[in-house]
Amino acid sequence: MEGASTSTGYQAPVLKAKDYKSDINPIWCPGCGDFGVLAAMTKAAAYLGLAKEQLAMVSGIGCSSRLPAYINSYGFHGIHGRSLAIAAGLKAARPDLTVVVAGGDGDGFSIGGNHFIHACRRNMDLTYIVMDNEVYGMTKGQASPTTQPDWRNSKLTPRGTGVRRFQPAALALAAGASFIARGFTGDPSGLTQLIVQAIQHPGFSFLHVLSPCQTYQPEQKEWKHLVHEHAAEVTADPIEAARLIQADDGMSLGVIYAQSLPTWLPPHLSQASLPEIEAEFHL
Amino acid sequence: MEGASTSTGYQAPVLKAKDYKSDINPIWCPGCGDFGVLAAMTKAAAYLGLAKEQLAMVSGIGCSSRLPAYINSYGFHGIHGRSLAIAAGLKAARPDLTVVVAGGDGDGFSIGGNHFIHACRRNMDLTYIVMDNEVYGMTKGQASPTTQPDWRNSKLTPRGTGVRRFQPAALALAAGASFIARGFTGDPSGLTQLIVQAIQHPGFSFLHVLSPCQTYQPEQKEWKHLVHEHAAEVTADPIEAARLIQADDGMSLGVIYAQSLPTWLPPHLSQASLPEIEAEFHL
Amino acid sequence: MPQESLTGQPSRLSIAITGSGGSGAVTTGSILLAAVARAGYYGLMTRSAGPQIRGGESAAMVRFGPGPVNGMDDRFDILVALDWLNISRFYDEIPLGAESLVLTDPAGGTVPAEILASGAQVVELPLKAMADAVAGGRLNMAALGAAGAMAGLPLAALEAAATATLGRKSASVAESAVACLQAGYAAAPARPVTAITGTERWNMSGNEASGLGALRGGVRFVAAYPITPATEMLEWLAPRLEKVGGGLLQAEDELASVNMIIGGSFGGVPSLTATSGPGLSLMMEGLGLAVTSETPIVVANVMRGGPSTGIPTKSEQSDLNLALYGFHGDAPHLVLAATDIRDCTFTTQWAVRLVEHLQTVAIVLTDQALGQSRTICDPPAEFPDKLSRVTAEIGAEPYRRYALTETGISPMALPGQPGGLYVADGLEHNPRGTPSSMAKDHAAQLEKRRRKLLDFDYGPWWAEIRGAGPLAPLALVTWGSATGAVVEAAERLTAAGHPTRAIALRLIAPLRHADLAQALDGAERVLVVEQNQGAQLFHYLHGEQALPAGAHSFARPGPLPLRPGDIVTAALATLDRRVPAAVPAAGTSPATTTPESQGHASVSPTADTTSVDRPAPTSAQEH
Amino acid sequence: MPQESLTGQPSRLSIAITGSGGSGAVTTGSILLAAVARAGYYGLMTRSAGPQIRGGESAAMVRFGPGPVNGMDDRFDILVALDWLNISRFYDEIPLGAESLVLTDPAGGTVPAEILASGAQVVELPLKAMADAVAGGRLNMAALGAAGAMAGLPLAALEAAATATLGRKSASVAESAVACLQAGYAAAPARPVTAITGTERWNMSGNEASGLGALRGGVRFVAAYPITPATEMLEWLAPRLEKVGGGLLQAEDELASVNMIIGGSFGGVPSLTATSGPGLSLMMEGLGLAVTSETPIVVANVMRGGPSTGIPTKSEQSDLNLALYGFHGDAPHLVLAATDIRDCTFTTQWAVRLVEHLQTVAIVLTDQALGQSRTICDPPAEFPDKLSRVTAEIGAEPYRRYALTETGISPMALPGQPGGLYVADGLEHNPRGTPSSMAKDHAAQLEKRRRKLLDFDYGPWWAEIRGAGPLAPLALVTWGSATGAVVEAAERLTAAGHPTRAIALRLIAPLRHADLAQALDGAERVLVVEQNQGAQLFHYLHGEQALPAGAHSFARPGPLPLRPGDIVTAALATLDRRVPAAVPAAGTSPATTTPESQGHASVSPTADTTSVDRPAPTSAQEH
Ligand SMILES: Cc1ncc(C[n+]2csc(CCOP(=O)(O)OP(=O)(O)O)c2C)c(N)n1
Ligand SMILES: Cc1ncc(C[n+]2csc(CCOP(=O)(O)OP(=O)(O)O)c2C)c(N)n1
Ligand code: SF4
Ligand code: SF4
Ligand SMILES: [Mg+2]
Ligand SMILES: [Mg+2]
Repeated sequence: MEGASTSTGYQAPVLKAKDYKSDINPIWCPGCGDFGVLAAMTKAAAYLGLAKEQLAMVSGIGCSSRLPAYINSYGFHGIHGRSLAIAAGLKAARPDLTVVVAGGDGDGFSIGGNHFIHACRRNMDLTYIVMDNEVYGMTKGQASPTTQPDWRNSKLTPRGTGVRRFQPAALALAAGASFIARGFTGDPSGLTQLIVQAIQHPGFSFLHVLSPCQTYQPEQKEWKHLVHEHAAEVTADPIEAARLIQADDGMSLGVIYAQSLPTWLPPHLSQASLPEIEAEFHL
Repeated sequence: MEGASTSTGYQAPVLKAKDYKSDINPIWCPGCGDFGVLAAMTKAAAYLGLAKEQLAMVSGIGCSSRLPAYINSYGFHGIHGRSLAIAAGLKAARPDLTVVVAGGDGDGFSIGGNHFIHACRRNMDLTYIVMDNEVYGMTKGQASPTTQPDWRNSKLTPRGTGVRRFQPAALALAAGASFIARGFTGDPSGLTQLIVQAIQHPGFSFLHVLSPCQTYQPEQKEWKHLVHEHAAEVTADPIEAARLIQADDGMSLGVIYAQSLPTWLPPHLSQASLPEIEAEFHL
Repeated sequence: MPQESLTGQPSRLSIAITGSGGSGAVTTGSILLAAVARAGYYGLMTRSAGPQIRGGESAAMVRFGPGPVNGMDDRFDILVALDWLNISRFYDEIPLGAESLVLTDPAGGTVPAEILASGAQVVELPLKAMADAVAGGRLNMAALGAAGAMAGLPLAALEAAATATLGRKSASVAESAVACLQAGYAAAPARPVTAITGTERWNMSGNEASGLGALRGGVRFVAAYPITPATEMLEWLAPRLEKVGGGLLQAEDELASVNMIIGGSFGGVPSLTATSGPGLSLMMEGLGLAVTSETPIVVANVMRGGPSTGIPTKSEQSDLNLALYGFHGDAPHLVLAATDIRDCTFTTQWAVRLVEHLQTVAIVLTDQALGQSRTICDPPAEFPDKLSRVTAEIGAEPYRRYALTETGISPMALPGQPGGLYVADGLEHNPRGTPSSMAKDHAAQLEKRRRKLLDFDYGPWWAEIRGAGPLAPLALVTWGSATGAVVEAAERLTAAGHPTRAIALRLIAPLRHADLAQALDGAERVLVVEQNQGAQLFHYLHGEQALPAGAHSFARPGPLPLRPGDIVTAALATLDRRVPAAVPAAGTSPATTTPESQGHASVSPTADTTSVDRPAPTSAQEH
Repeated sequence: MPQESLTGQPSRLSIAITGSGGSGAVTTGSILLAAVARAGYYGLMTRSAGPQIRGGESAAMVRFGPGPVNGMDDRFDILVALDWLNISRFYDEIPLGAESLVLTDPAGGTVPAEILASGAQVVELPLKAMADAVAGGRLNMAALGAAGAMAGLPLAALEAAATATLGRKSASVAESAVACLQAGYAAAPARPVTAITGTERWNMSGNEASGLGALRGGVRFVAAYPITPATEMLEWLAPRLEKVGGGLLQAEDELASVNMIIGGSFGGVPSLTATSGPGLSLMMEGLGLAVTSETPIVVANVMRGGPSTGIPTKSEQSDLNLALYGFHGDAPHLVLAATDIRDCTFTTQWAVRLVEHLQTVAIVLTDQALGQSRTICDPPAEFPDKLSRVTAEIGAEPYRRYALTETGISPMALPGQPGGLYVADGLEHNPRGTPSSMAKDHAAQLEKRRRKLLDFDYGPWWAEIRGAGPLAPLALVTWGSATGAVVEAAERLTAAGHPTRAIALRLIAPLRHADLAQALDGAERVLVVEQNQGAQLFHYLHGEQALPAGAHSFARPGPLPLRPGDIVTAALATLDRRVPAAVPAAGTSPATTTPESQGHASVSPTADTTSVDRPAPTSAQEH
């Protein structure tokens, strides 16, 4: 799959997609959507010509959060729900790095929900890829915040959750994200392009990826028939974006919203010496 | 102030507003907006004729979160950011109680942000009153998620946060709240009415209260000149509500959105005996 | 097959079944366990799995015998290798000896050198051919039939177990399985079948047993967030809580779940959550609130390998420190540990009753080795006392939620009760509940919260004491899933002429000083046994000054289980050693300076240490 | 006023200033502290405040003398009562004796009975009238003038201090203040002024001192969430980090802040966060990730009253258990404690250097009594060693992030470094960093993470040792803010004919066994002193088997400070007592069964206990 990077029509990169693939075997189930994100990420890195040592992949815990180990770059496989916090600290300390954050719907919208909305608001220059399979894969199939309310396949919620799902794009917009897009692992070249755009966007880019779980959500094999192009142009108007997202079925693919907003970084103002600072204590 | 409950024109309650006021002296600074919420809450309770022992006030930590101690009912003054979780558990266990949750912008939107969005989504029958003073009062004046990005009065963020503020109503809507309103402590009878409506609404009611901090945000004395009636009718359409909220200046008072949506409660299905359940283990 | 070739205790047999993804090792083990139950035996099945979500290699280990089985043996009598793929991930978990038998199909490849190195005898059978001869036949069922014969199980028990388990899928699957079973059974070198008349027994996992204990204790509200290996407890509870008029709320995270159950309990409904290490870490602030506001709650913590995400699918006893000490401020509370799978029911039930009565927090420790293992056991014991919440009677006096009573237990009003209005608080408070920052209120409430736990009479349940009676000169002290191996070690030591008693603490905090001192009375040597690196119980007991000078520690981290033979070796080393001087040796903490990394038996208080049966790893293999 | 009427050590004087909201007690105290500095003295100012955000009652306590002052005295020589409102909230914090002087204006009401009960002499002055006579005059400045005279301070020092402090507001405010000062000074019974030539000294709070230590250690990234009493450290750091090319990120919560600094440190920038108990509880999962992924970070934990929200504005040393043990899994790390305000700089700097070198977590404990107090002290010491991060040199061999080295320290590659690519992980891993669930990888990495901390040579900084030298038969062991009072108690005991040494641990974990054994060598009695209920250090040291049998504990919770006299009393009781038998008494934990709630001096290991100077509260007053 990596070899296909040239066939996507991008300019020939110095490094090939396969150079961004590590030698560690994914633990994913055969057919897991996350393989598609891995492939698209390596192609996007190749397209962008990222130096491997300037790329840092940060994640939480979950099947999807295993991604960094499979990419030939620096990485941090953190704890459940905290990937965005690790990434924010890394970017604040090392603005020179390209920091890409990856994880699942449970990691990002359930336990990590607070960091998600605050990352949107803070608008640091991070790319956040959520592989949404509407389930907790790694803990063997419980409902996540994006699971259908009437999904009865988990013993933990035997009659379904009875709770409406989050619309991640709506939440991201309301929280202040400056780039919102949706991709699908069944559309590899579209996904690659979206990752490229998300990384290129200055500020917080939220890329919602529909990534089917073969094992606990086998019905998601139908997604390939349900997805469709996002009908509207990319908008920079939050009012218009809110309308589009609220009206959307959650299966439209493409960039929905992109706006240029101030990004946050610590100032690294000056280089005073410590004795200068210590002088304030002198009597 | 409590004696004024009859002058608001409501029907005469069995208990008067002052009966809902405890004998504990608030620690609040003179002139703190939170006094207004205390008064309005007691009036609303009186208007609704709530039995004191059927009312439970739950809060986190902050100046505003001190509210439960000043109300003559059951209450839980919990820990910072977790009031909605305590309240959800209480309501799940005791659906017969009227559970009102109170706290500040830091408690609710910063450390408590995840519980806020999930409470909106879960839509349990809770009333959530956030006393927003755009600052951490109790810890002596740091920026909260609703503080203006250029507010320089905290040593922690000496050049301002540089981060856009949350629009709490937008977040609540995107997260799935079924009732969204905004009140102002400078408008006591309006605030009382909003609390009444919020409690009456079946499902999660989010009441965003502009509650000035005399000490760390003295400029908020100007709010009385800036607030205005919410121009539109209450809408039940999330698309319309999203448009209204995105276009709003955040100072409009009234009910913005109210919709009837399924509320979550554990089922309390049946009354099987334990031996029936234990039978499954028999060989 | 001659019976004499089976080693260890002839009355018990250990069988391991390994295979790569899809080979059906765990199903085979489950059917084997059901079969030994039908044959009248007691049994235990533990599991080991790789990190893959689906299709990874896995192993099922079954041990059975005529009496209760609460731990694995030193070695396996029979290894059933469904294939040899990924065996390198498992062979350290499946110790074999020269007396062991290895059942394999030569068509599946040659026996790996690591296995042959044990000296085990290889039994070759054409399992694949047998399965292929049956329509829809599978190799694992032929292997099970052969293993059953080699283990001396009646064919009928195997057939019935397979039919009951697989018949749920379809009748034809069950029929093919039975045909394969029969073929394997007929072809294998058989051990004579022993007839046993079993008494009433149950088949349950530790997580199920804990769930039942919660229900028996009266828990009717659970809020939780999934985490391995605690999830099955929650999955068992969710539908059953509904059946008894309660409910489960799936929370957004552990910060929510612990605070949700605080809310539920404040409302008067006994409440519990279940989690594992990372979740427990996140709950500590909430648990402090429950302690301070005196809101009763139970946390069932099913331990896994730590620290951090560690080894989430495997077992370790390394969350004891966190459970004992992981609070900011002085926060007395209860820590309990179940001593075996069956005891998960009793200990959890007891914990619920205790917190309800004492208005505090209990952390109940089990682990993956208990939670995800299944036992064939006697029906679990019931906690006999009627301990319950002391509720307020409202009289003429104004109600004081945190009144300073004789017992330290302040009667609790429940929302809905007129006259009992109060605000629960995590701020320090006076007896009425009003926040106070005065030293005298702080002292009085701190003392009350400590005293109510110390003064309570916990009865005889604080520990399980087994073995050679009070005069045994050697005492083994342990807790949790290590108990089975420790009890077995004590039996072997006693049989070998070293009378040994085994003490497994069920109530770890508050420590029952007098009870423990009595249980240790006359013991000349004490060895504290546990499955972690830091010798956490050993240090805790020393911190409480509850161990005699010269007590020893045998602590080894997971995920490999502690085996009775390891403990016997460590205990014999302890007996060999002279009682050391009473002053710490220069510069070293006894329990932290042993050169071995896989285990250490350290002498206290000198730095004199003994290496256990494994060599120190000099480098670690990558994969 | 006759000098002889001043008690205690004549070379040091203690002054308390109390008042209700708006009376300016804390400003008065700050100016007094600045004045003693100008007069050449060393000094210390602690503060106490009620729960109100603004306008609550408050007290400032100042002690000064010709040498360093690190703790408060048993009693105050002078109480300056700006008014008597809410004095009931304070009088237990302001012990007075018959030799004490109480300065008050009779126009402000009569002296309360609690104050008179001490037998203190009352000095009445028309302070209000003096202030009213000056345009814009304020009572607190007249009182300060009078108190300055009574304390023997030069008027010029008071004037200069007031002008420097208040002149920032406006020149006229300063002028009125000086006029009031002069009036008060002239009217009061004066103590002779002693001339002192001060050396170079600094004026700093503990929180500022910790902040400076962070900067000196090299910290350039801080992420944090505000919490009392740690906020001022962050507020001091925020603008100053920017000045030295770093930055501070205000996080949404503590879960974020700890993980943010893990990210920053992974990026190669030394990183720190500051918090207090509730925040530390929330950080524990993240700290476990830092330990396991070997990412260096420092947490400055400024303790307050616990458990739960407890008493957030006041001091206590009760987070030690959490700092030592609050991790799931086995997670070796560093715990340090600053011994006084000035030492906050050194200890924090040392902690940063240690974690950078050892790739681990350090929790640095201070408390409200250090953090929010100000000192006039010598310039803080610098940590002299050049410890820094061991970074990877990439060669021909593939880089292995978690290589098993001799020291246990694996050279760390930094993002941006070609050839050093790796993925940091909280899952157990092999040397390369690939997740592994195998026992041998787990054992090897656990051992490496333990060994690197145990084998390191920490040098002479592990403790401060003071007092009567190695042959003193009595040793007091303590930590943190209790150190000042303990050192003073040792001096008094030695002066009274009981040679006593004081040992204050700066590095609490890993415990330096050999160093401590040497420091305790020859001590016949050991008393462990700390400000918490649970005797946390005492139990830890016993758990580490680092205390001789018969060590004693003096542990009392906050918020009242431990005073030298309390410690002397407890130590004398210890000396009186015979060494007890070596077996725990039946049924009781020595440190947890004392009848006193305000304090207990317990004998180990019998349950023989001594009551300290305060009676047990039988009921608590409501307010
Ligand atoms: C604090 C904590 N709580 C719970 C867990 C257990 N856990 C691991 S992964 C996971 C959910 C993963 O779901 P998602 O993020 O959607 O990833 P997926 O596996 O579906 O890709 C959970 C609950 C944990 N590791 N840590
Ligand atoms: C875990 C934790 N972190 C931090 C704090 C400190 N703290 C107490 S109140 C507060 C902020 C309060 O702000 P807000 O909720 O807006 O309430 P306000 O005081 O403004 O009414 C903070 C940060 C705490 N108590 N617990
Ligand atoms: S369980 Fe689902 S999400 Fe996880 S690896 Fe398998 S298919 Fe992928
Ligand atoms: S600090 Fe502000 S929010 Fe707090 S009590 Fe004072 S005025 Fe109210
Ligand atoms: Mg998922
Ligand atoms: Mg606020």
